[in-house]
Amino acid sequence: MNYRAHDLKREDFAPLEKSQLDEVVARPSLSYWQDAWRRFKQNTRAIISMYILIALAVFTLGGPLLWTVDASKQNLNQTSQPPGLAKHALVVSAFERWVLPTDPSRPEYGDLPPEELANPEGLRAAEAPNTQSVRITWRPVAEAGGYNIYRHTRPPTSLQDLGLPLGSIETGNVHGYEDRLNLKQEDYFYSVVTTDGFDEAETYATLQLRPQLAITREHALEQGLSEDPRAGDTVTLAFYPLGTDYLGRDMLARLMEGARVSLFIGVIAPLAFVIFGVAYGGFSGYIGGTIDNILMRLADFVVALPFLLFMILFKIAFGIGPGESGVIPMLVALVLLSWPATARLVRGQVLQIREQGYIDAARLMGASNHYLIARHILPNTMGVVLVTFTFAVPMAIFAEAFLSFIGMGVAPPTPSWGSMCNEGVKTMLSHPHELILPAALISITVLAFNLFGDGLTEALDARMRGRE
Amino acid sequence: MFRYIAKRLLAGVITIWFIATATFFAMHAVPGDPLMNDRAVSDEVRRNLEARYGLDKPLGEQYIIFISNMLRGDFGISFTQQNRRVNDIIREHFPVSAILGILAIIIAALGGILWGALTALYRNRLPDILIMLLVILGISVPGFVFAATGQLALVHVNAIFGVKVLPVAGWGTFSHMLMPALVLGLGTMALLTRLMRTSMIDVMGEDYIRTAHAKGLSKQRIFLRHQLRNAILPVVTVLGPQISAITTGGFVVEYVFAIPGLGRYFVQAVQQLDYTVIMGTTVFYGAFLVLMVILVDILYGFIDPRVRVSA
Amino acid sequence: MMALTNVSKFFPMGRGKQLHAVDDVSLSIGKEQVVGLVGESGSGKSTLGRMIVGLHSRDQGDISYDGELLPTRFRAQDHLRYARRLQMIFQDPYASLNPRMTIYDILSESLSLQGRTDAAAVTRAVTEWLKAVGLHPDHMTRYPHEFSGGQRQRIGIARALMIKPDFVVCDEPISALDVSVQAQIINLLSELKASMGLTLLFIAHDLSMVRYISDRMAVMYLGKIVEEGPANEVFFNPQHPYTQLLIASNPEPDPAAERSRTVVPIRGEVSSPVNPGPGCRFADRCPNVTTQCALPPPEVIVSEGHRASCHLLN
Amino acid sequence: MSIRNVISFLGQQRLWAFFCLIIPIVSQAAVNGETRTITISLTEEPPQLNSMKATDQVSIFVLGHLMEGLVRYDRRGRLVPGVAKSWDVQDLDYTFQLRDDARWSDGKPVTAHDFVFSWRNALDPGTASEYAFILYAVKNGEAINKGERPITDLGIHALDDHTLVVTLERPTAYFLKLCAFASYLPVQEDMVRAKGDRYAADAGDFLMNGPFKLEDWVHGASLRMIKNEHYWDRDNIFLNEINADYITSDTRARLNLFLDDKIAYTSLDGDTYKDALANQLRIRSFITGSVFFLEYNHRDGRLTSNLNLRRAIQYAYDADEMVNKVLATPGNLPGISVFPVWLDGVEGKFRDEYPAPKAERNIVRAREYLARAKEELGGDIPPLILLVGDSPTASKQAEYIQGELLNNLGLDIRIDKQIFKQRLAKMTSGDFDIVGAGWGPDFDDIMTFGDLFASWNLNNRGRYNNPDYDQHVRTAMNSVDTLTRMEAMANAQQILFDDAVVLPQYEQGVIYLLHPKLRGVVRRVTGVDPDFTRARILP
Repeated sequence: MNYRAHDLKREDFAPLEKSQLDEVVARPSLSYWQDAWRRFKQNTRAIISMYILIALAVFTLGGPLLWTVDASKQNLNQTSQPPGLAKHALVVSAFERWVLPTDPSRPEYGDLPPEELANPEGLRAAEAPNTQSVRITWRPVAEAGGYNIYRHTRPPTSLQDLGLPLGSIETGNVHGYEDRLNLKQEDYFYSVVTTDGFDEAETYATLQLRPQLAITREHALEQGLSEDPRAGDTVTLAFYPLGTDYLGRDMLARLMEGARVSLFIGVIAPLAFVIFGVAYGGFSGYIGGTIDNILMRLADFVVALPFLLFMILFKIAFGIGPGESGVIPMLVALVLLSWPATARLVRGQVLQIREQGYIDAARLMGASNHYLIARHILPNTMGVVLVTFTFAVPMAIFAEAFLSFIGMGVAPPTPSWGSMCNEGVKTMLSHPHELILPAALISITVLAFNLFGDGLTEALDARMRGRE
Repeated sequence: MFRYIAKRLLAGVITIWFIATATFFAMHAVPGDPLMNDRAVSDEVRRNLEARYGLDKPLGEQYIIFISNMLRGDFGISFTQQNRRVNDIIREHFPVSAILGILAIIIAALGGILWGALTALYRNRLPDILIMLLVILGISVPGFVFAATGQLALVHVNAIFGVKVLPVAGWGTFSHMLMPALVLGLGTMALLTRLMRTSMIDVMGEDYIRTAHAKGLSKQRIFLRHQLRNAILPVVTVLGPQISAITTGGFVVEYVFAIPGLGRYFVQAVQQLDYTVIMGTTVFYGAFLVLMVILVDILYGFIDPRVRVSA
Repeated sequence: MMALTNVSKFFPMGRGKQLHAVDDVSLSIGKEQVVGLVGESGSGKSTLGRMIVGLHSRDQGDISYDGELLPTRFRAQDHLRYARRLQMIFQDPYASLNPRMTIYDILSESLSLQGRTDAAAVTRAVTEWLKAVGLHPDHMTRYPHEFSGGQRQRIGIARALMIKPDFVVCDEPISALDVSVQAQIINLLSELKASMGLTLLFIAHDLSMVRYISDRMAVMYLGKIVEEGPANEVFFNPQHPYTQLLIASNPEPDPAAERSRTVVPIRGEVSSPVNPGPGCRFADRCPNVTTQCALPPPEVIVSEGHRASCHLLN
Repeated sequence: MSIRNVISFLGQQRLWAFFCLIIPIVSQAAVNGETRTITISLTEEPPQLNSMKATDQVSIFVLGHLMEGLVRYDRRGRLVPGVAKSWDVQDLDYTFQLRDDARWSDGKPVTAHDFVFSWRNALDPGTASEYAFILYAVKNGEAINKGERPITDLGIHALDDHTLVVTLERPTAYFLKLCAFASYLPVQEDMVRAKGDRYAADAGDFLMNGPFKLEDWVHGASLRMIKNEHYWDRDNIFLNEINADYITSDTRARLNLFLDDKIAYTSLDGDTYKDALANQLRIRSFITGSVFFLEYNHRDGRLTSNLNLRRAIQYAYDADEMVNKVLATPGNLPGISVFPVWLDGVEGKFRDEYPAPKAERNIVRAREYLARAKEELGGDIPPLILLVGDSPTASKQAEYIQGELLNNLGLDIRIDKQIFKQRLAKMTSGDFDIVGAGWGPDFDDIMTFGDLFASWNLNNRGRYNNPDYDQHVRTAMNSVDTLTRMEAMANAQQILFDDAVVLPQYEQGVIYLLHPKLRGVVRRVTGVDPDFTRARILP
């Protein structure tokens, strides 16, 4: 690579002809949104969260078309069922109260002190036990004044551990008891303790039973489980993939309906207050001067209101009429209290954009205020507004859940994820699915919106940086 | 600076007036009658009750009386506890909420800054991933679920150890406060961790950090004097609103842990339509929050020298 | 053609204070003339420029164009009416193009606002103008962020000139650009000026560039024009102490000359334009200050068409 | 809140003490046999410890431990002498002899004047006591409370410090039982005058004459009651101290406290009893005495004023299913009558002597009634409004009823869930079709339920008006003969069923946990419940 100086001539330094080839467009031109979308697509978490959100929308809107079970239909035969497959049940005839066996030859009350009373003997089931009714009987105890009946889910270990006090019989000559309390197909240990009418003897007799899952003819017919159910038949009970709640309502259907309420509030409320905030902040920022000052002071006032206290207060003040779900009052309260943040943000944006050269340029061309706002100012605030919106959604969902949790939310029978959590948290140990399912849905939704918002911020923000 | 504070305080006073007015009218718009009770009373008794609470006067007059009493720092007598003044109720219950809130904020701020700094230092390595997983939980799980599970956890822990590690509910000693404060601060801690992480990463990319490395400053010194100090700024800005969220958002925790705080009292008062307590509590909380925001702004001025110049 | 008489612009600063951005300025610009307006940042030259095209209202004085008095405060329809006479090229090529619009949108906006909606004609005009400012017609579908600063300024020029105005205010059109690009833009402007018969008010703080393009030159200091005259005369024979210092601090292109040059720095900082006194505004920084300077400085005609305001010249 | 207040509470020692107690102190165990101390929890802060004004369960519970009236109940539920050691009855005049050794907690004797002052004051309309009506049994009580007569006209006089004469308005068979009620407690005049509005607002602001005295009251947090050394029967009081250290209405929190050996007693609900079982705890059950029912709006023009519609609902509803499947906690009894099972009759229990008529669920019959109702009302029945309170249980029941009536009768029910005061306002103004209501007994006599649907009773919020029913109530009210009274009430019970005035849902039962070492805790349907006054701790 040896160049010799004398080889170079003056002509060598003449500029080349301008080549048209230089100006060939190397890559397709991308609009602001296209470019943001390109960046967004590179963010795996954001994309996953977007798919989750789409899935949620499908679950909420499309789900009820596929799963047509009525969310408010109660089935007291199957309350608080955990998720699982359909169960089979025995058909039994309609319930009739059992006339308790009584031994008229014995006196109603005896004279023995409780510590001398004997144990009931011959404790047995009077009929095959099923979940409609369990009937137990025993031989009456001499000189007894009554019996206390207990039920446990495991063998009792002592007099202190007999289980649920089902009831008392206050005469000594009645020697049977009928239990219908929330029976499930599981092992029960019935204990009977003799009393003198007030105090208990110091021993007890125990009987182990497992009631057969059963449904009455009437219910089977009513639920359409069988054309002509007869006592002794076996039918397949209604299927609840995600289990049921405390009134035997289908969890899946309720979660879908709850999603409609939670997401409605979660999406519509932010939409409403973001739109209002954009209009308010945009107007205020564009007008400027004293009006801007007054409007922003008003926004400051609203910001200073303690949010949750006022949510509760508004919620009560608006009131919920009979049969109303209370979604609208909550929505209104949310909008009333939440708009200032967006308004302030948009105002700041507008103030900034208002000073940009392209606004002046358009004005010089004779653009009117309307034109400037619609064509230049609002489109340039959209990115920020969109990000605000995605972060406002989880906030609104939380607010709804929180209010429903303290019992100030939607009115029954309308379900929302928050109110379902409120009901579920009480039975969190015995029926965890009633809490876990709605809580998980809240968490997933909130998380998805958060990650989506993060992705959006980065995508839009990176774009802004590229400009400088 | 003094001028600035005075101006902010004046704006604060107007804001409090606005809160008081909004509360007054929102509350009187509530359907229902605070004087009703399970057992019906005679008309004469009812008239006397109305007179005692000034409900027999026109609304405008009630408002003027309320505002003038408020200026004298008097919120009247509770409707449900007829021999207690609202001032006494606030005085007795607010410190509880405040201590709980302060403790929660301290836990949240310390935890958030520490975790956030850690995640930034170990960016994309195991500690970062683990902490961020917890943060995601903290952000997306509703507080009431934390409260319920937190208490349950204590019962089990106490049962396993056979000794009372921490009390499961109640109020009175520091050990009573730890669990509720932790539960209360968890959401905020997650938020602050995330913020701190972003802020730390931003700062680490700044030229002055590179300069400091080039100057040969020790890592610890750079971390403490340059990174941490500058990264904390955005965290401090959100602290103000977070204090408000925590002190007013504590009532679920107060309810679950049987803590005699003002938040729980407020919810009860709303259910009982206890006008005077609702008014007093809202105005008091409003004033407290306004003051907090002003304080944080001033604090911010001390931390960030740039703000001081422009103010 | 453009005549400014005793024009002032005050910005309220609260508590009765006023910022005298432009204070009692008179200036006239002849047809197809290029007048350069120089001064430090904050001297009010941009404000003056914006007042002329109607982006700022004026508080005192008159501005007339072709003998027609311009409105004190421009409304949208005034802009519409004067758009074909008064246009402006903006300083920041980054902020002056809407990032959400394509080049076509940006350029056609001027025409559509002026009522030209025939799509084919508009496209033709845009194509022509892109070529005229040295860009490729394919560029019209692109977005501003895909262009360099110089290219953007060309687009800005095209936008301003597309509707064939008579008078254009160039508000520091090159100060945000690289030095290598500056010359291209200046040349472009000169060419267009010549071909379209434009009248220009060229605002800049780069003295040599202004001398190069301008017929006349005006020097502003804190809202006042302190010296005004033919460009070369002001540059080579400055009368006002401020102009002298300004020119003395202008770097020499020749490195040797630059090294040997002794620069007397201007002392102190620009004093506040808020509620200034009646005296000479440059008094507190002037190396030749006298007690007289507390009085309003007289306007002295130095030579034909060259005037300066200073007690020393009296 | 003034600046001074802010400073003063910042200065409160308690506040700083919280910060100092970093080391967990050993807190009270639930029961302590050595110090004879028990710790319990309250569901809420007692709203009112002024006995003349107290209306709620918690206040009456606390007052029951702190105060004693003329008479009290023993553990078998019998009336025994309290401050009065004996009494004579002559027509409408009751003459009480007060014991000499009854003392206030400051050592001063409890005198007849303390009762005169208390009863007069409670009836004074200026006091605005909500429970004043319970003193209407005393002559001129009602007129005084309505402001028609001066309080000195009240039929109560102190003959001397220890002799009290009470004249009744009309024969009242259960007057002595009333004397055990909180509103009949004595108060010390000087103390009321001295404290004014703040009377009974804090531990030091009132005097007590019962087995315990209030030593310390931290509002919202705790109450400490210690044995009253001036109580006349102090030798039979075992406990030295009852600490109500926790105030929470959250059943789960209380269960957790119980499991943690922090409290000696707690009630359970359907959601928590399983945890108690899992922890091998002895669960007890108890009938609270309250009856819950759906009350119809009988006002003219209301759909529910139609008898056939009410009957249709009566036959479509199954109280058994409600108790077993919806409430699903042991202890509750299916509601059959407004008169609960525990009420005394002539010799045994009222319900044994006069069994309540019962409508077994019969959908066919229910639909027949509905068809008739539709005919009478002219076509389809528009949605009915079911007004309920905002408790979780209330919502659950309302949802159940809504589902049942829709399913069985095709009736559309709109649930109107309202907070307590709003529900009361709507009940009073008649803005409902059906309301979920309940009634707890004030005193241990059938009349506490009997006059509930009398046309003059302000608590008859459905405005049921039936002269026959009113006549039976009057008969029972004005008679002292038990048989006459019970017959009248049995007739009333039949009318309530025939007219389907209300739809009984359940008689409330509670299940609860009690510390195994604690004995002698009395549960009772009226008055102090649970009663720890004579509780003992096993070694």
